[in-house]
Amino acid sequence: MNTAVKIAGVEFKNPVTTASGTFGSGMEYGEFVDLNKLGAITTKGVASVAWPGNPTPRVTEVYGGMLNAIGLQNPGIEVFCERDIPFLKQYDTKIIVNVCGKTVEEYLAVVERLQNEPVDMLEINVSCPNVKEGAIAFGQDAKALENITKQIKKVAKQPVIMKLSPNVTRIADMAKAAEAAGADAISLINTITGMKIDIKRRKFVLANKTGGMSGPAIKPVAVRMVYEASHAVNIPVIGMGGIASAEDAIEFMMAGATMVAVGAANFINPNTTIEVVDGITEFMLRHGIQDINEIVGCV
Amino acid sequence: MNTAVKIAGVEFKNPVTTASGTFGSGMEYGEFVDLNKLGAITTKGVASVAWPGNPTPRVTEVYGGMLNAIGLQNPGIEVFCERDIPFLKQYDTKIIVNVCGKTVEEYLAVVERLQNEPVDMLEINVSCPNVKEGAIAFGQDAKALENITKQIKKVAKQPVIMKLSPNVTRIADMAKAAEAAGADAISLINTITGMKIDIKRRKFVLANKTGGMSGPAIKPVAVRMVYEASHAVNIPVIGMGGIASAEDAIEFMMAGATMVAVGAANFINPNTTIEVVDGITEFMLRHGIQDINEIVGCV
Amino acid sequence: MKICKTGIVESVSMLSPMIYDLAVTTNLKDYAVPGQFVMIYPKDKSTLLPRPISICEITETGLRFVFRIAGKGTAEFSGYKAGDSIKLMGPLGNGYDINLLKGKKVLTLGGGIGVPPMLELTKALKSQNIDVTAVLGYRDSSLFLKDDFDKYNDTVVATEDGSIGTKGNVMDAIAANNLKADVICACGPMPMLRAIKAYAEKENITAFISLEERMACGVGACLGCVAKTTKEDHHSHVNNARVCTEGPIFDSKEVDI
Amino acid sequence: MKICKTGIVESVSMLSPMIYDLAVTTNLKDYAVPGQFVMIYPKDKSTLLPRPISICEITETGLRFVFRIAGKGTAEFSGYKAGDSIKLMGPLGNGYDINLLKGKKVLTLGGGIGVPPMLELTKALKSQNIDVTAVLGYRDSSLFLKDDFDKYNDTVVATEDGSIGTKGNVMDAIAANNLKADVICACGPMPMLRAIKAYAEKENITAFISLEERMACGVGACLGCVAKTTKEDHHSHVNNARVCTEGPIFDSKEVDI
Repeated sequence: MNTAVKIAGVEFKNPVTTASGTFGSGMEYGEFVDLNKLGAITTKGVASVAWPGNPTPRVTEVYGGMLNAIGLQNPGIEVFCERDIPFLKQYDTKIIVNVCGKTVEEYLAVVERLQNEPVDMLEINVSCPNVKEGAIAFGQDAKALENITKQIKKVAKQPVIMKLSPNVTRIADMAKAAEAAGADAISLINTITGMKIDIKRRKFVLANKTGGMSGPAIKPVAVRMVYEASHAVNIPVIGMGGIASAEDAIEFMMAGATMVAVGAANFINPNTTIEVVDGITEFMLRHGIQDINEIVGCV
Repeated sequence: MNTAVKIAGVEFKNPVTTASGTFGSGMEYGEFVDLNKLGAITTKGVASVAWPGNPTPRVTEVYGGMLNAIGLQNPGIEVFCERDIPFLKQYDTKIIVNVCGKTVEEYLAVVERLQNEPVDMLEINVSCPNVKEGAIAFGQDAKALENITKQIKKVAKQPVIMKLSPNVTRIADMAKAAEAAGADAISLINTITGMKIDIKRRKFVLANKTGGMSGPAIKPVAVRMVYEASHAVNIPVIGMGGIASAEDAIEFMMAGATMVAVGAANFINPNTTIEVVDGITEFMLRHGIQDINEIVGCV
Repeated sequence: MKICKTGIVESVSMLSPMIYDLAVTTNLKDYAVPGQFVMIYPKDKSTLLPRPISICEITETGLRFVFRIAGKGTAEFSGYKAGDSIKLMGPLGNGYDINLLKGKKVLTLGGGIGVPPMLELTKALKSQNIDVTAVLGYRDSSLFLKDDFDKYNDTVVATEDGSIGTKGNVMDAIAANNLKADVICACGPMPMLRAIKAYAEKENITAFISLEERMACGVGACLGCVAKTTKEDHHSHVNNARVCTEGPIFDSKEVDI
Repeated sequence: MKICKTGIVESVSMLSPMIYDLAVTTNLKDYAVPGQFVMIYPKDKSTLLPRPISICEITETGLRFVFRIAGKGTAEFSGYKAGDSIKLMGPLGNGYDINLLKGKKVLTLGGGIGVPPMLELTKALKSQNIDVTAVLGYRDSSLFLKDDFDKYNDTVVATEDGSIGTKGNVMDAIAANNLKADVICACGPMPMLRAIKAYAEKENITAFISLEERMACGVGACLGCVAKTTKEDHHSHVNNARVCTEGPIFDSKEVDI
């Protein structure tokens, strides 16, 4: 039975990774799950320098999910290379580094710094709804997306995944723009912009007013977009958005995802990643699936 | 204490109506709630001729909500004028007729037929994700929205509400386009396009593949869009998307909605509309609010 | 008259693997007729839509439902305990018009989880001295509800594995026992209903069949649960009748299945 | 060591309106120290995030939590019955380092729902023969947990309405009773913590304060619950320490509140 999948020449032992920003660099969840069992770990976004992120409150709960407006707090690429990469290299799993920036130059600085680092892939965050500059501006306009993708591809030594925003009219157009510019893969969906108001205090719950919505509540939108995007391009798709079980993961794969990521579900159950890995194997056994690649886009 | 609100010169005894397609023309829910207590009834979409709608399954449940792909089954405007309007006129509530079409001409035919009918407002559905032609195509492009709005305004004898789709990159642009073309109000959000796959059968659950998502799960996205849209225009906003309680309704009003609509919650509790009406009054009493208009956009 | 109201669970028991028997004290019983269904609202906040469950029996104190676990909602119902309160809405749908069956020889056919609604109908027909025979199709020898039917008639049984009664389905049992009817009333899986529709046409008899479709509101507002009809439906005039309102019982000649 | 595991409810009781006492059998107790908290996962599927609840007492069999109903999650917890199983993760956060308090005169200050975590701390300090006085601030004469504190020290009380003890807050009680300390340990609302920070600076003593912030993961991964720090934090190097990991106990000099 084969659970391995391949994206841009990188082979993952299974199709399960973590959604950026929900798993740190794995340190915090290593107490709960065996990191060696994951197909890959996708890190929290890292910028060229340390970012303080947004004021608090940064998180709040909504029906079937949560809103976050962390604002990409991170220690910057130097600390990341010195601390997080060596930590991750202790484990038998692939490393996908999520890269963020406010300008094209900032993205390029991170990508360049990672050229000779032992990481397997880069995921470019052009879809974070919680920072004022950069980020989502690149992910909501096909031309801007194409431009930044091209420039990153010129510098990157590792395969590049463009992480797309669901806050767009036509996700297929964004997927095509990424592909046309040379992206090796796309991942989606990032969070959907939402808002919550405390009606007793007549105030926004989050200091940032809006936040990105994640959790089981957004799954149907994510599955639809993975389906639309994967049918618009020939590059592989990494699917995410509300995955909390192996059944959810399989739904995304049937919609067209070659790989899947567990996000907010880590907060709801710290063992989710491993339960998804094990559950996929069980599903394959129960349904006589020899190779997990069989089900990708089978619907 | 005042609960009345006014939109384009029409006064509603309270700010609660029904979301189109979830309440028929009120007949089916008249057994559960006193229709006289509603601010308005917004009818199921009506076209120039009868539409058969989509094949079944047309509905399915998702986490915290549902997907529907009814496809605007309706008896056409003649039957509607003969049967539904006289039914609605028996009640002391305002009538908002939701209008759908596949082409501009079809919309205009309905609007024209309603010119001398005793209905209070028209809501133009340019955002249904479940029909192949028309509908959402007008609601996902600002130019197309502006064009159809202008043409409808030329023919309409009643104030016109444009119902916007959330499946767009910038809702504020759509709101502005509607306003620029002369719309008297906007309503949002229509459903968010979603998908569900039956992984055992490897098939889409809905015959239409995708469906429109509604229910409490979409509320944060709806509140955010109501906030963004209402801050982009000067015309009133009717807010909807996951409202299941008076607290939800008040959240939408604080975000900027002058009026709110109860949708999928009717299916989850047939008394929801009245519970929202009564709950708003209780909230006003408890918080010493003299006029409900005070809280509109107060956040 | 439709009511949305809390009922109190009297008992829950397993009749067969995955098949549960739920008795509820509720005054919805006062308005119910055989063939109708009730919406039961799950308490689980992730599954918000009510579940349409057919009425198996109208009792002195309330309603009895026998259902198969098909998902999260019905799984939740199977775990209820006596004394739990549950939200119900109903009775819904048209149900059977017993007057149309008076003086006729009636066969009540139930296949699988289509067996339960036939119980109240068989009982009602018998109480009106209508000549009725229940023909029940099961997968195997787990003949849930058969004892209840035996109180009212000489039940005929078919099992897919041939362990009891005729091997095969209800149609095979009708043939094997040379049963004749003026009217058939049936509930079961779609292939069974199609076979009954064909049989009724061939024999030139009337068949009332109970259709199932995914529902949201249950009261005719959402237009989710339509069935193709041969004549124009009276709601939308498009040959799409609402299973929850014009149905679930249809004359087989009038639906395109 | 952090564990994510099911615990069994021993008892639930109301101590005061909206204030509940929940005892749970769990081996998380074996790893807990005063000042830590535990994530409790609601069963309600609409409220998915776990609730951080401070440890009130580490018992022979498990943990005791005293919390205020603040929303759907805590409302659910208040309705649990003995024997219910609940999912817990913890113990979380740094907790108090008792070694730093040895040989010192310590005041443990709790205000409102900040009272509960001071109980285990007061008890632990007493068991180490550390000189400790608990000063508890309440809204009114409903002095929840005071009897428990009285087992370990001569508790000083302040009430906002003046019905018992000093009228005012814990700071007023300190002044009225002329209490002196080498170290203050405090939990309570932000205005109280700010007053304590100012007081500690004026008196040139150390104050360990327990901060609250909205959390998602509870283990330091999501970076939701940060507090502004005066020095660069060791995780992100941006003066934003994680309340769930570097906290919830901070030296008041090191946070900007």
